[in-house]
Amino acid sequence: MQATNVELYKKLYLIRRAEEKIQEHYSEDEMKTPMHMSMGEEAIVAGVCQALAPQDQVLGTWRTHALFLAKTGATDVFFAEMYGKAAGCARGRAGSMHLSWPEKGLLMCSAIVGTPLPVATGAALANKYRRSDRVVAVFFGDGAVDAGAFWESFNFACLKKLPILFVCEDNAFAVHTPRTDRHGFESICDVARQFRSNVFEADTTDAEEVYNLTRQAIAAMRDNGSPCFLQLHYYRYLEHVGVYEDFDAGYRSRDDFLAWRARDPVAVQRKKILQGGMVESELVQLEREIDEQITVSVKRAKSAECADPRELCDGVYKCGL
Amino acid sequence: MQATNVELYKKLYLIRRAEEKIQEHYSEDEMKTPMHMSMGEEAIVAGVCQALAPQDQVLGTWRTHALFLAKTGATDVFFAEMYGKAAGCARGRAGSMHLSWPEKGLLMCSAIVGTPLPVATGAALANKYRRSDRVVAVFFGDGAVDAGAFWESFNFACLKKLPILFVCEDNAFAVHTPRTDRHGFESICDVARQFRSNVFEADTTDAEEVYNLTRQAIAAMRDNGSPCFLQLHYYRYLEHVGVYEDFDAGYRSRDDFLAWRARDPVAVQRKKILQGGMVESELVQLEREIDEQITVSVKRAKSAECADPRELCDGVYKCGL
Amino acid sequence: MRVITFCDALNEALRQEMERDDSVFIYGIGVPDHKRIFGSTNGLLEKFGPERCFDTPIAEDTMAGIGLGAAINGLRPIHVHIRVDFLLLAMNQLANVISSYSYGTAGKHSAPMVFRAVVGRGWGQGFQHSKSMHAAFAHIPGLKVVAPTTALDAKGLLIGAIRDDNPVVFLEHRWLYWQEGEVPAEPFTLPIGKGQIIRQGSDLTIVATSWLNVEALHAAKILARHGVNLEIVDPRTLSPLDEELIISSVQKTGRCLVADNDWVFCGFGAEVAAMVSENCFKALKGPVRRIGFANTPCPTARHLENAFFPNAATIVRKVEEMLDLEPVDLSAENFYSHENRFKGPF
Amino acid sequence: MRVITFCDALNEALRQEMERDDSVFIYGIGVPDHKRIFGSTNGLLEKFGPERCFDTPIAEDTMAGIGLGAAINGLRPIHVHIRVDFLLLAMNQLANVISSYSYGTAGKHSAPMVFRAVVGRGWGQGFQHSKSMHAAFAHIPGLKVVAPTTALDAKGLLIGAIRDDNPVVFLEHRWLYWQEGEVPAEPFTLPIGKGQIIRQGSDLTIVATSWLNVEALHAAKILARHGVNLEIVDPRTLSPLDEELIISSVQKTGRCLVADNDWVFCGFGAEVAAMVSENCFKALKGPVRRIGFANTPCPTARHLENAFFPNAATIVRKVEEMLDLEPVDLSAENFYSHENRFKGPF
Ligand SMILES: Cc1ncc(C[n+]2csc(CCOP(=O)(O)OP(=O)(O)O)c2C)c(N)n1
Ligand SMILES: Cc1ncc(C[n+]2csc(CCOP(=O)(O)OP(=O)(O)O)c2C)c(N)n1
Ligand SMILES: [Mg+2]
Ligand SMILES: [Mg+2]
Repeated sequence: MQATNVELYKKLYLIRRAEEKIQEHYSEDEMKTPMHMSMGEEAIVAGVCQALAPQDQVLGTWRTHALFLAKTGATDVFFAEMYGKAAGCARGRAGSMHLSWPEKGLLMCSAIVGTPLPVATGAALANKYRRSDRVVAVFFGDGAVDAGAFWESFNFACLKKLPILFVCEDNAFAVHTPRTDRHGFESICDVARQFRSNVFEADTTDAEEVYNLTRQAIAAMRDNGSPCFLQLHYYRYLEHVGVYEDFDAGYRSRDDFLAWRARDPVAVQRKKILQGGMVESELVQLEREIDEQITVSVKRAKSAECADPRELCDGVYKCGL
Repeated sequence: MQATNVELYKKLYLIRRAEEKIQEHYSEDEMKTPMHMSMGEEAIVAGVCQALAPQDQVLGTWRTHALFLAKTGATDVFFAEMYGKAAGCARGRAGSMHLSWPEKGLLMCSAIVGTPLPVATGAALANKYRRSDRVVAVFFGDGAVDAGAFWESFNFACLKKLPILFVCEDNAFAVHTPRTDRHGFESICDVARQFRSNVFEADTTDAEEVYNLTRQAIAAMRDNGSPCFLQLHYYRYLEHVGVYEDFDAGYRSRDDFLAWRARDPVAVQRKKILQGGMVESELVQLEREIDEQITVSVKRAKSAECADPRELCDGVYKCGL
Repeated sequence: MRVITFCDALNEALRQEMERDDSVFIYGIGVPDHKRIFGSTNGLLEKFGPERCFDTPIAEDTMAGIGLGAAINGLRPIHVHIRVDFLLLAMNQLANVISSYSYGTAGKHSAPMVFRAVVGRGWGQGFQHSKSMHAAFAHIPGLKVVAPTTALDAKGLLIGAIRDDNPVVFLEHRWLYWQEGEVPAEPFTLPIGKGQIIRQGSDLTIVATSWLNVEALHAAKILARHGVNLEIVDPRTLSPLDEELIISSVQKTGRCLVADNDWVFCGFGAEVAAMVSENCFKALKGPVRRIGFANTPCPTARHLENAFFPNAATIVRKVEEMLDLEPVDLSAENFYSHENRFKGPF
Repeated sequence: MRVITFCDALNEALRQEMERDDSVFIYGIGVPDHKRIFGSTNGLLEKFGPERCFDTPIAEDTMAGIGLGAAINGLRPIHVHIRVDFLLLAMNQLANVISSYSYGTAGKHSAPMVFRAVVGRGWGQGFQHSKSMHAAFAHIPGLKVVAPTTALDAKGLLIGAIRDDNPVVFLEHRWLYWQEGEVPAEPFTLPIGKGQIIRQGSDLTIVATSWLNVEALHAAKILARHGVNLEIVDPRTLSPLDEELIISSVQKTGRCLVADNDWVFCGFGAEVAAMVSENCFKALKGPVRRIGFANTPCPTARHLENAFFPNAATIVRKVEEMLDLEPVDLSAENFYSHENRFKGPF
């Protein structure tokens, strides 16, 4: 497990540091794209993605950073897109909210609540149609559970026994509105259990736990053919959109944050791999390499070319008309 | 109970005979409106409506006949609308699918699957807002349970504790598609029970049972403030749309029909009130009066005036522009 | 050449494309049931099985998104809606997701999908089953919108739409299902984005959509007897629009009437009228006129429905007005009634 | 008179109407949170409590239908969408149910409702948060569509929309929130369906929507220095449209440019261009032209965004082309940038 734990840590550290870089540079006003930061949810994304095979496919929301980096690791492409440059995954068209890289298995991130769920369900349908054993994992917030698209998608996946993980990244808020002001039920897991599905819940910041749970979920799915629903709780560290804290806004308390922060996913995993036998100096070396990678990517992105404005209308349709 | 049972029977008989009249006259090609017949579901609609107070409000789907007649009893207006005449509830604009009569408590019938549910939920919200003790009952098929609008509406009603009955008229088919080809769960009641609601299920053609269940539901709702979900099973006697049988189509069997027909809601109730002490001749007299009412209404409708075609665009907006 | 109906042409297109390419599948409410979308999906379930021809829950927004996901993973979904009104439930996926999928990958990927949707007057269907709304789809960059009139076009354009790498909304007027025409038995495509002159004439250009081409042809026949020679352009594809064809026709005739099978205000007819007025400014001898549905939700009662929908008579009267002619006597004319084909709900 | 912002004018309209009429309530995602829809719902929760000012689950289609049910039962709901893109999820309720409610009761009942929706360029929002789509709403009989430009209009038209007995889609451009203007403190209404000439001129009529009125005024200022005198008509209500006002302006100037804050193809601009071309056929000295968004989903990167959205410079260049003028030097001009007001996401 130590090898896997190191891999998990690399993902966690990469995501965290990349976002810290965004925080560092955002006020320079060169990344002109709204940032929905992943800080706090790294264990979920890293854990699930680690449990997936490279050919497995993921889809997500506007909160894209962790997912993009966990699935692709490609910091150059990531920062180029943040800076709106031609080297970005969408040549600057997508920005932070719409990252995708289908070849690498990140099929789509969509910033309309609920919309990734049907698309993911369709991707799973195609995999089944093609007798592929690829798994699809779709990430969505507790807010998507409000939306009809969640119910319609989950119902269809259960009906057709599609190979898909519904991963609810539950931070108990949709923007500033608590789950309790939006849901007419106690537990989404209890509801999901009434569907023909495999249901899992975890309240952990330990990526290894998420990883194990996901493997268990995939095994159950391979076993009975039914899709999985995972409710994974976490705490969003920063404001809904933007790079700052917002505990003074009044809708949630800094104390809650501090309690979660005490079991920060990156710190938890760091401690674990040290306990697992990695020596500190080796770990620091690994971290420095990631730091360096990020620093170089930011630098490259800053000095990269923008797409030619004459490209503006290219790719609206494939093959011209 | 005999008095109530007689009232129930009057409703059942009126609905059944009115639809038989439609069957009789439809081929004359004067009622140029698609008919989604209620035959088979009379016990549900009569039972629920009988349990409601006159000021309570109902909404329904394209399968409007039973609901309109149970709530209003107004056969003149009913047939005038079927015949597209100015004396109809919507001056001929609505036809069979969109009957409504807000003053009588039939707020709307809407022929887009799922759409009556939010509207009903909003009506209940307004009743609560106004501290009215009016109850709303919304009727919908098992097909609406497929739709996001069901989940969103039910969730909201449970969240806000709205005074509303969700009445699922479950005939196990959406057009020709069985429920089992559409639902990824065994029992909608089991799912609904996970919401903050009162859940009831019945598989009966006995209007009295439906009536009692509805009273029980309303009492529970008044008690704990939570909305109710009722799954009421029935068998649709005729084709999805149109006035004929369709057992030769192959998607369901005549045997099933015959089993249900053996406990036909009208016959069941007729027997019951005879057992309850009404003498046959009195009952026949009552039936003849209803027959006469319907015959007169059809006659009136046939000879009634059409709306002036110059009215075509009136009422699109209130108060003109 | 062999003569078949519009409906059979659709059916043949589907069958041949599903034979040719196993990534093509078809789904939607009622697609495999015994009514088979008015017969247009006949035989598909039997031939291709329930994985490639299936029914769905009533959940249009999600089912559209499912098509996108399948398309991203290499399939070519055909999503069928027995009324376009139901496709409006998928407006979110269409406008917010599907239409921008290709653009959001900088054109590296695309979403080949077809949304078949039936439009048109049924039989007392009323305001919830009588919309067209093609302008709303055509307004959105990234979607294509096709509306064939003839059996030939139905087959060639449907195959074209299936092979197109972009999302295509494909609108089929219910009354056209019985139109007959010569159609090659082998598979062929017609280019999306190309219109057609379906009647040559010199006095006035009618740009008509969908069923209204049939009415326009009828109107042209009547007026021809009175010495008026109409040209009729069927754009066939509403987006991208074959502007050149329309412009060159109006350059020739100097007059233009747009007969659109939809509401007039902010409709597709407005686009054509604006485009023609802009590009044929000098050639126009009089203003471009528009006809379409009355400015109201569609009523149910037949006599009101008749006042709601335009037909050949509406076109004749409008043309007379535009050409400053005396109204011809239409009392002996037999205008089309679908009741010649069917009674009862559609 | 007192000068306040467009945002404060909206807020005042809401507060005064909710005070005046306890059937008015306001709801939608974020309505009562601390950001208060960019401040426009400030103070409402405190003053009117959580029953009249509340947040909702993320379920736009259902929440719109809930508004209809409440309206049927005598309330006057105001449903708020922080982006119009989210209102597209409610297209089904709008097009299939809400718009035909009154008609379906033969006009005996009606559904007084307001859908506030914010449009307009944010700050790298990209293709899922940058639509306008007012033509799609305006196309549907039974809906009214309003898009104020000034603070005065924001207040008068919002109160007018709330008191109107019909469903009204009320579009607010994000950049207008900071526009300041004289606004009476007491409640007042402006008539829905009436446009306004916001600048008198003689050489050319610009019909502009929403934010593009601000750009048009800027363009007019620039061109005035070069002897060109633009008239600017703000329709304010897109449906029903004040056709007479536009027509009489173009009758006077003989030229018309439509600057619409949306895509051009099948947009509201097409309606205006078609209507003007039809009604001012003789008066027009040249074809009506249209400008709007580029024909593509909206990109995120700033330099592409700049190419996507029209502004005063686009208008100046188009007017020059229409009047056959030499391009004026714009290098010293300072074009509006919202970054003068805010940095970071909107
Ligand atoms: C259909 C729709 N409505 C509203 C919004 C605005 N919005 C953006 S994110 C968000 C909250 C979503 O909460 P959740 O799904 O829990 O995700 P989180 O942001 O907490 O990760 C909302 C309402 C949207 N993007 N799409
Ligand atoms: C959104 C939508 N999609 C499709 C249809 C076509 N349609 C009409 S009735 C119906 C079946 C509904 O089944 P159910 O809700 O069980 O009602 P039932 O007819 O059995 O009473 C369908 C699919 C529709 N009216 N609306
Ligand atoms: Mg959340
Ligand atoms: Mg049913």
